[in-house]
Amino acid sequence: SFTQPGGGQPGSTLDQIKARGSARIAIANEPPYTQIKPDGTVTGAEPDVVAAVLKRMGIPSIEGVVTPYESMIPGLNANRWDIIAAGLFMKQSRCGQILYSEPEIVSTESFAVPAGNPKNLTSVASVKADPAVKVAVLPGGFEDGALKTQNVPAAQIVNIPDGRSGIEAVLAGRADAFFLPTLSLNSLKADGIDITPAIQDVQQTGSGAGFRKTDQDLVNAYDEQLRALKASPEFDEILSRWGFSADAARGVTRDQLCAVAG
Amino acid sequence: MISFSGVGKSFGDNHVLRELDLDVAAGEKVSIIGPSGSGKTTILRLLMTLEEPDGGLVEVDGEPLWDRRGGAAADTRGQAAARRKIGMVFQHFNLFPHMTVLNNVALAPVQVLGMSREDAEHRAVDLLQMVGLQKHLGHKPGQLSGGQQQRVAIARALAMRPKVMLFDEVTSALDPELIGEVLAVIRDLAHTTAMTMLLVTHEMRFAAEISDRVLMFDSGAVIESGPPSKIFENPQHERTQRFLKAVLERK
Amino acid sequence: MISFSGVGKSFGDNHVLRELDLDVAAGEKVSIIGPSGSGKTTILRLLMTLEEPDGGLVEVDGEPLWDRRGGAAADTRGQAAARRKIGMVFQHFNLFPHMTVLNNVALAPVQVLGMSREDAEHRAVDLLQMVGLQKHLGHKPGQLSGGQQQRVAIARALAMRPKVMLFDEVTSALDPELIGEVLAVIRDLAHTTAMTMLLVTHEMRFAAEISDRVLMFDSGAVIESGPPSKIFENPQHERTQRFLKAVLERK
Amino acid sequence: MIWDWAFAASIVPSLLDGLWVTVQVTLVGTAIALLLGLGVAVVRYSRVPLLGKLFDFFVLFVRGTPLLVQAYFAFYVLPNVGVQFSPLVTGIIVIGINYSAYTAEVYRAGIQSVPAGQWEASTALSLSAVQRWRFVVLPQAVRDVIPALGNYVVQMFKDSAILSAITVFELLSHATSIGSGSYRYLEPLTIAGLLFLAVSLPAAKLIKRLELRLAHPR
Amino acid sequence: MSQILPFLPLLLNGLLITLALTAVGVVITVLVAFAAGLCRMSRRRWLSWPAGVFIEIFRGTSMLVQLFWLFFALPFFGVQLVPFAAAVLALGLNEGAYGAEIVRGAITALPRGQREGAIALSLTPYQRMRYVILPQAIPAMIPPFGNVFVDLLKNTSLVSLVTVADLTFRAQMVRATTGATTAVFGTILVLYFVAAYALSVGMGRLERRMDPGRPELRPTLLQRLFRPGGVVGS
Ligand SMILES: Nc1ncnc2c1ncn2[C@@H]1O[C@H](COP(=O)(O)OP(=O)(O)OP(=O)(O)O)[C@@H](O)[C@H]1O
Ligand SMILES: Nc1ncnc2c1ncn2[C@@H]1O[C@H](COP(=O)(O)OP(=O)(O)OP(=O)(O)O)[C@@H](O)[C@H]1O
Ligand SMILES: [Mg+2]
Ligand SMILES: [Mg+2]
Repeated sequence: SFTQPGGGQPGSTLDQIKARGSARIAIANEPPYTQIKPDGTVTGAEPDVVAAVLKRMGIPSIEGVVTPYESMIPGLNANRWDIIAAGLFMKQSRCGQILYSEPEIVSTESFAVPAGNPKNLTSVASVKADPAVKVAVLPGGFEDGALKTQNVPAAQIVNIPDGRSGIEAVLAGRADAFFLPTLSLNSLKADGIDITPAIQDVQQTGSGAGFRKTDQDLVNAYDEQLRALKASPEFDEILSRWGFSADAARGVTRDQLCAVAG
Repeated sequence: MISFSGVGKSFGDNHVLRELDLDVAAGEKVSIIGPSGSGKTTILRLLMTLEEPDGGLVEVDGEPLWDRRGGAAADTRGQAAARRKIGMVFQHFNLFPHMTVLNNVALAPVQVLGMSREDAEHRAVDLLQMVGLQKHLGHKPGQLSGGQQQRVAIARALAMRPKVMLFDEVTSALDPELIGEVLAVIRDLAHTTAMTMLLVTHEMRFAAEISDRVLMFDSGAVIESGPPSKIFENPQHERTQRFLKAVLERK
Repeated sequence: MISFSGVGKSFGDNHVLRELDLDVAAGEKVSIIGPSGSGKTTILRLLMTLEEPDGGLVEVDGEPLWDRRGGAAADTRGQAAARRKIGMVFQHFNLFPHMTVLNNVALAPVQVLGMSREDAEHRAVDLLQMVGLQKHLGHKPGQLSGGQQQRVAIARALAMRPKVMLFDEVTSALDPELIGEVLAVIRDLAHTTAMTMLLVTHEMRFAAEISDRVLMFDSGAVIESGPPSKIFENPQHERTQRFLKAVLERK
Repeated sequence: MIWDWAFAASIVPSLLDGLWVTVQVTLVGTAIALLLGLGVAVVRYSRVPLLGKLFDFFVLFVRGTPLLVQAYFAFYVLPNVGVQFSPLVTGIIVIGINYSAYTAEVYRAGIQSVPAGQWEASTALSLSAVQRWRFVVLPQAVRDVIPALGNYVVQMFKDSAILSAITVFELLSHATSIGSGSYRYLEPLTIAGLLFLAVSLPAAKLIKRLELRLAHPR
Repeated sequence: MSQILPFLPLLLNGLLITLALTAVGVVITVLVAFAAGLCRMSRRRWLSWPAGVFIEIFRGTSMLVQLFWLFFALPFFGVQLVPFAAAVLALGLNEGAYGAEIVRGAITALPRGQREGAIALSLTPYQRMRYVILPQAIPAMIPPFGNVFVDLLKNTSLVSLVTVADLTFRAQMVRATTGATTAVFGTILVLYFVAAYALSVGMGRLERRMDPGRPELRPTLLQRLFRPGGVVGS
């Protein structure tokens, strides 16, 4: 029908990806969450989990599409990809727009700051305290939303297009801090940059695979296999490979994470 | 062969033709003279369907070419057939510069009359021979003199075997020494064929020599008409006298 | 005032001037005549530094304008001063179309001579009055006739107070009825000022009337020279005779 | 999921803010392009020894590479060598320099159309090189090419959307940013397109009129 | 530079995509340009009017907006194009709108007498176009189309913003992974420049091929029409 996203093709997304034997996943090329290898294949914590679950569902391959965070949900709704597997953190507004699987990754947030942290930025509150401080974020990312829900003035927020640019922005003095998940910052770390301990005044958060609202059947099938995977040591093996804690992911539910403000 | 009745044509406020009536018999050679802007070219362009009249009826060989009596919208379906009986030679030749002389002449017979390429080229060669250009078959128009180009244009029009030929000041874009060769070809046509000919010209001597009838035009109307002897030697109308005096003095 | 010695100039293979020697005294009025392509314009353009000679020496008022004796590279440093003594009027006027008549005349005095705007405009008005154009100060050149434009061009050249004036066929781009007004201005200058004048022209009668000396040019060399009475009434050289005959017949 | 009028209305003010940035980028970028292009054209035309050749290559290179990649290069690489501007300033400079390569060609056409007689008359009046350009050649050359320059201004206005890729917060960035907050792209993108049209269509018409006016003066 | 060596195949793959986009884009551009340009010139309002609207819209908005719109908004109208298709369509429609004006300009620049000469020979509108108008207009279109094609090549870089893995997209990826910013962007600037240069050289060749020995022929014809009677020796 005309008004349905992806109206061109018949059948549910679940049927389609089963028939194709492959699913299109949106990623951001932001290690350790998502990464593209020199040969073009997709990896990273979340794609590896998604690939493992899909394999259990009988879908052998995934096909990564690199896209900015801000385009992920519009692109999902426009049927540009079938699943978001980018470490797109759950929060109220997103859970209202798309369906999430049960949590796959839980993580903390940190600032990347110039070595020695000259402005002593350790919390969102410390950013708000000094109007001269500028914080770089990926527009549409979780951190962007976290700053906005805590009413950090727009003038203090610097948009940068990708993680590498964030580090460069801090090195170049274009921003005083770059706000990103701790593990992402660790993988981007460069000379002259310090990574702060986890920021305490943002809620702990995590991500799952994201699906279109019309794909409840796909989510159900996915969750069933995800539960099985999380119960197996394979899950520990995948998450620890990328520096995440499997137990932390087992310790939270979708409903908890979807309650995060923003 | 050609008949205009009550034909009017305006460009904006400029009423170029007013209720024009005009008949040309089959085989007749008619010259049209008159001052600049009097509507001479417009008559030929109406016949060639390059302009549309505002009212009146134009017929060619008994078939309606334009029927806008009472200002009705023209029915252009039958037009193609009537037009096909007419050939026209323009002041500026309008040859196709990207084609050889031979192809200029052979194009329409193949495309419009459906002749075979071979027949059309044979005929084109004959015609080009007639106008004295058999040596230039493979040349492009840009390589020819103006007089030669105009002769190609005549051959091109003849290739469609028209019953009516229109000539619009075909020598006025030519250098004086090239005019003669073109007039010679037309004179030949006038004397040896039964084609109806309508000739707009400022070459009074030539008009006198080949025409059966001369029409003096002014402000979109025929103000005097008759055999050349009468018009040129004994014009009645004051405007004609004045016009002829001016033209002859200019020479 | 002006002296050419051993000056040569070629365009590619075309040797336009060959070892030309020529002297013009201060205040002398010299007309240059000769067939097309004989190098008349080239002489004026060399003086105006619009062309560079290939060899020889050109001096103006004792200062070297071009020194390429032995083919040495020209030293152009002193040139500006020598050139400033010369004014030129072109065949096609070359007025600045985007400026008013007044500004055309006042521009160079302000910019080059460093006159105040006020003084320059006063002088421009005087000059334009002299050439009969005081009514057109605020007009753009495009609004004037050719003859008027050429008179503005003369005023513009005079505004620089040149010691030498060059005129290159200044009437040949004009309609016949406008030539008189321009010649009248030049005649006036010739009779009332002490300026040195070099005049390339095809107006033989005019040349005879105003010149102290006439030079007949052919193929880049002076083939005959003398007072107008001698050149026009009693030319010695066969080429001069032939040339004058052709020019006078053409009229 | 199809068009939502209330939502569309609610985002218009934000998009207008973006349009204003786009207009500013265009205005400043135009100023750079017009001046720099003029300089490049004059230097090339005067055959200034080394600089002339350099500018020849500049024009060739800038016209042969994408604006987006030029913007990336300036945005990501220049800070490494100590050249540091905000994204907005970087964007304006990049687009200004990019278009100067095009305006330089336009000016060149204008300069070439000034008749040789004008140059010669300037020599005959002993005008210096600077005076010649300033009073005689450029006024005539520029006047003829104003419509062509105008077309490039409109083009720049549209191309400035490319600067969204280096986070210049112009019209298109506003649209995608609204998209990221509301998870809807249909309305912001469509309205952004209409806003582009709303400026560029009248501007193009204006230039057409100007062109006719200049072609038939008075 | 050595950092990006392992990624060179990835970049070259991107270059290949860029060239493919250009090639397909050129085809679409030409088709769109002729269709829209000819319709625009039609005397039938139902042909000329939509063509005019199309041309104004695609020339009046940013190429990038068109690309985003085709990619993210069009699916809501039930048209789901794969990214490559959306990309070449945006490129082709945008550049085609410019090309339409080139087609129209080249045809209207022909002397009126050519059309009239063809009418006087009773050629049908199609035959007039095919044998008289286009053979003369097309050679005149080649240089401006050359500019449009170079523009198209450069604009392919924009498709990286909607996930098509062209040269620029790959460059961003390699840069994000290696941090070798200068080397990556320097490399692709050169690659684009070489490609654009080759394209314009190719168009120059084509221009000379299409017009053998013609350079002095067409101007003399025009001159002839305005300064008639001149004999052009050969
Ligand atoms: N397409 C046109 N649009 C407007 N006016 C036109 C057009 N064609 C002709 N006219 C006007 O119609 C009038 C008659 O034109 P026409 O060409 O028939 O004159 P003519 O008698 O052939 O003159 P000439 O001897 O100068 O060729 C003129 O006033 C002319 O300006
Ligand atoms: N810039 C140039 N390049 C090449 N040849 C030139 C140039 N200027 C002049 N010539 C050639 O130099 C020769 C002399 O030219 P010049 O203009 O001095 O002749 P002239 O005596 O003034 O003729 P005319 O009476 O036609 O003006 C001519 O053969 C001309 O073709
Ligand atoms: Mg006529
Ligand atoms: Mg001369």
